[in-house]
Amino acid sequence: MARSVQVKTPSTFTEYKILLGKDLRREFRTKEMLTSMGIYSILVLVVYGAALSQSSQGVDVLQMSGGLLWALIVFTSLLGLNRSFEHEKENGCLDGLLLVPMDRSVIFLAKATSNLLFMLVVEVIAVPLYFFFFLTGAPVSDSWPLLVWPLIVGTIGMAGIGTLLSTITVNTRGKDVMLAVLFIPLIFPLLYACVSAATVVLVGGDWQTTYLTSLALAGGYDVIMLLLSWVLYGYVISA
Amino acid sequence: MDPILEQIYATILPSAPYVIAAYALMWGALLVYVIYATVRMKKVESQIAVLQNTLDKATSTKTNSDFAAQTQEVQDESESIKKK
Amino acid sequence: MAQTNKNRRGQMPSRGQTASRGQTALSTADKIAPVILVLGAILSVLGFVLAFTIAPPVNGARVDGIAIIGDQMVGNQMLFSQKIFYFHMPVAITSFLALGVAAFYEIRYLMTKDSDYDLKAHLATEVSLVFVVMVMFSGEMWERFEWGVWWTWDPRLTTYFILMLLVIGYFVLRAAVDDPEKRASYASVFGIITFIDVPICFMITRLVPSSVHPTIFRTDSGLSTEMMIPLMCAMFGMLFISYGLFRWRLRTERAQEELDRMKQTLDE
Amino acid sequence: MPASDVQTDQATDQPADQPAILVDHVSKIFGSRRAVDDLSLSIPHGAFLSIFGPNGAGKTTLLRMLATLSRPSEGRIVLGGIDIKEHPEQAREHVGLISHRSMLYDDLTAYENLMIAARLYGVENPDARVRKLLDAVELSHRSMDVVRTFSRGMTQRISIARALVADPDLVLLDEPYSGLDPHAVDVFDQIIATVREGRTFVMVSHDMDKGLAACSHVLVMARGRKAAFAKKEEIDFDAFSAFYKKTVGMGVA
Repeated sequence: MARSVQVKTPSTFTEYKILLGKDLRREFRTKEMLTSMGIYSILVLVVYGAALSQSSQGVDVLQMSGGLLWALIVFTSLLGLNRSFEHEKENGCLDGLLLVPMDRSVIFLAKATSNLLFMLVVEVIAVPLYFFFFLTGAPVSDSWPLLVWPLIVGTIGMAGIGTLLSTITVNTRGKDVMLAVLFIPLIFPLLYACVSAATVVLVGGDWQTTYLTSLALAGGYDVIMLLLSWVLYGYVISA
Repeated sequence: MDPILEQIYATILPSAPYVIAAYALMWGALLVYVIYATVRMKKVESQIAVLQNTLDKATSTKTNSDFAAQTQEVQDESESIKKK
Repeated sequence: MAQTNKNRRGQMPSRGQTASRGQTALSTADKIAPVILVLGAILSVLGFVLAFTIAPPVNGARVDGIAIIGDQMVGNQMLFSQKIFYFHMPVAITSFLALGVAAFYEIRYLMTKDSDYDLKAHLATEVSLVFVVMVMFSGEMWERFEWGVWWTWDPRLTTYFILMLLVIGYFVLRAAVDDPEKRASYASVFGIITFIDVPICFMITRLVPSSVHPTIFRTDSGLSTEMMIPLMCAMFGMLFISYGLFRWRLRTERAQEELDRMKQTLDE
Repeated sequence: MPASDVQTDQATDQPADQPAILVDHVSKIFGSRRAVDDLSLSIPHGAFLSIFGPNGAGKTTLLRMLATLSRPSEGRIVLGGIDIKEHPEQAREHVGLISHRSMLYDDLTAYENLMIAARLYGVENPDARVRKLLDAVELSHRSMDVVRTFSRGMTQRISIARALVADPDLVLLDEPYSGLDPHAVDVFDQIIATVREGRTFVMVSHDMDKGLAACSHVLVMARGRKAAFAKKEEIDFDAFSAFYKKTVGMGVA
């Protein structure tokens, strides 16, 4: 029987745009992820405040800033990643996506990009706030704007690995704890490199060599892990 | 003991407990795993025994064959739901 | 067991042992497994003994003088704690090898979806966890004496701590998923990622220049022959033990699976 | 109709006499449990198969395999000449699934939901197609409202529109009536009737009268196995309802 509808399978890039558009429109309408992550990061800063304000002047906050910043980013993104797949599972929308004749790794790419964007937006809010709260008096070296690069490279890695793991943990019991249990050990090397890059840029001195090696290592981690996630994603989502 | 000799051996005594502890813990971990493996094996063997005597009991009281008959019945029944 | 009905294929799954009246037909690998296990035990005990007898102590810090011991001129402290090395390295290599074997089975599972590979991967990871714990113990004791403090974020120790957390995460994940097919796929994917992540962690913790920890590549070159003998004994001993344990666990778990299948058919 | 001698070799002849659905000795094994056990089935084009059976009989598992959402552990499934193990994506172009879960995004409007599906399937000028579908399910007046505000019946109608967006040859229904009030059930049946022509349907349901009314073939499953399979005209209804109660009894034991 003649088909009343002509169908031309769209290119992968169009599928990617459609799925990304869906996530962004949905977030733009509900703003559920951004508000929860934004507020959560401010709460973490409050906890830092309690921790650091009591310390004597001897404690050099600047030295710890790289680490504290990344701790804030890791835990905030954990919260966001957990919720990223919740609404997909609500009405079985994931089955709906699986029914569409397309390469399923596109779902990974679209979801990783949307997570990345949300995490970057939250960082744009949280990092300046961190400077405002803790580094007003500190002798921050003038190379601090270079902090942007480790932030970007690190967030890309976390978004990629996080999306893959959240696809796994959304179907397990104890979802959010499970994501943290799997995510943090896996992301440790990236974290280690990014913290070192961030610290050395904030503290100053001859930061070039350390900064560049750490950034290169973090970049290498991203490439390997994102490729691996892209390849393995098909097995995870259709399990 | 001449002082130099003393220095040469200076590290041996204090480090002894750590070396002993290291090896003890290593062999201990292996031992725990071996015990775990035997416990699992014993569990399987006991289940085999339990299954064994249910099987022997079963063959004597023919519960198995009732099941076969029941499913056979279902098979012929599927023909009978059609119009005679 | 009576054939239940005509179109019900009663044939047991072909791979592995076909259980006939409780006596499993042993494949050759399972026959030699106990032999290898015993051989491994002997070798490691031999390595243990040799490590403390024929292996010369490693020279520690310089001493301000020379002393004659036996027929040798000795000018350094004798580092006794180095004796842990003879088991630390073999155990470390075995743990990583076991993880590699697990990763291989996981890839095989993803390609074939045959649950037997998933079982093998699960058990290989179990063996790997045992050896990672052993590495942590020995590494901890060695660091404790050498650095004088219970924990340092030293690259080697940190890498193995992360490896242990990842392997524990593997088992936590397996426990949290009920559907066998999902559990196998998720565990396999996580196992493969772990296997790739560990060398990266190994590299990054060393290459990232950090003032606190000098990046030491413990090459341990210059092992004299007397040192090599106990090391090799311990090495092969540990490898054989790990293989023997793996096969033993595999036989047990396969029998367990057969039992579950039998109980399943009996319930119907 | 003899169950097991389904000819399985002719794979490439033209779709005309090729069965819409060919299930050939399919099993689905979860660990030690055989959810679907050595099932063989052949459904011609345009048929409406109703699948009955107690809970846990493997009905939904079979349906998910037909929808290419899960892979059979053993055996082969061929949809309109396409083996779903070799070319799953090609098979998916011809399958639509309507289940009690709407597969719609609550926070997006009906129009947006359908547009996403239409563009993903690559439908030519999707806007026209979506508007036509919204008229067919009589919800064009609500197309700009968020699905969260819809009643269960209205959501189900949008779900039908979503499943039919790419004009599939095979439509699968998984307990579509659950949670619908009588009026919504009638509207649902009307819409299905309008799109019935030229398509093959498979419905899983507990509702025996509804299932029997619409179907052309009946399959009863118990414990993953085929308990009965017959064309509707051949069925003697009283014998069938007695048989159904018995298999439901046996299945649940």
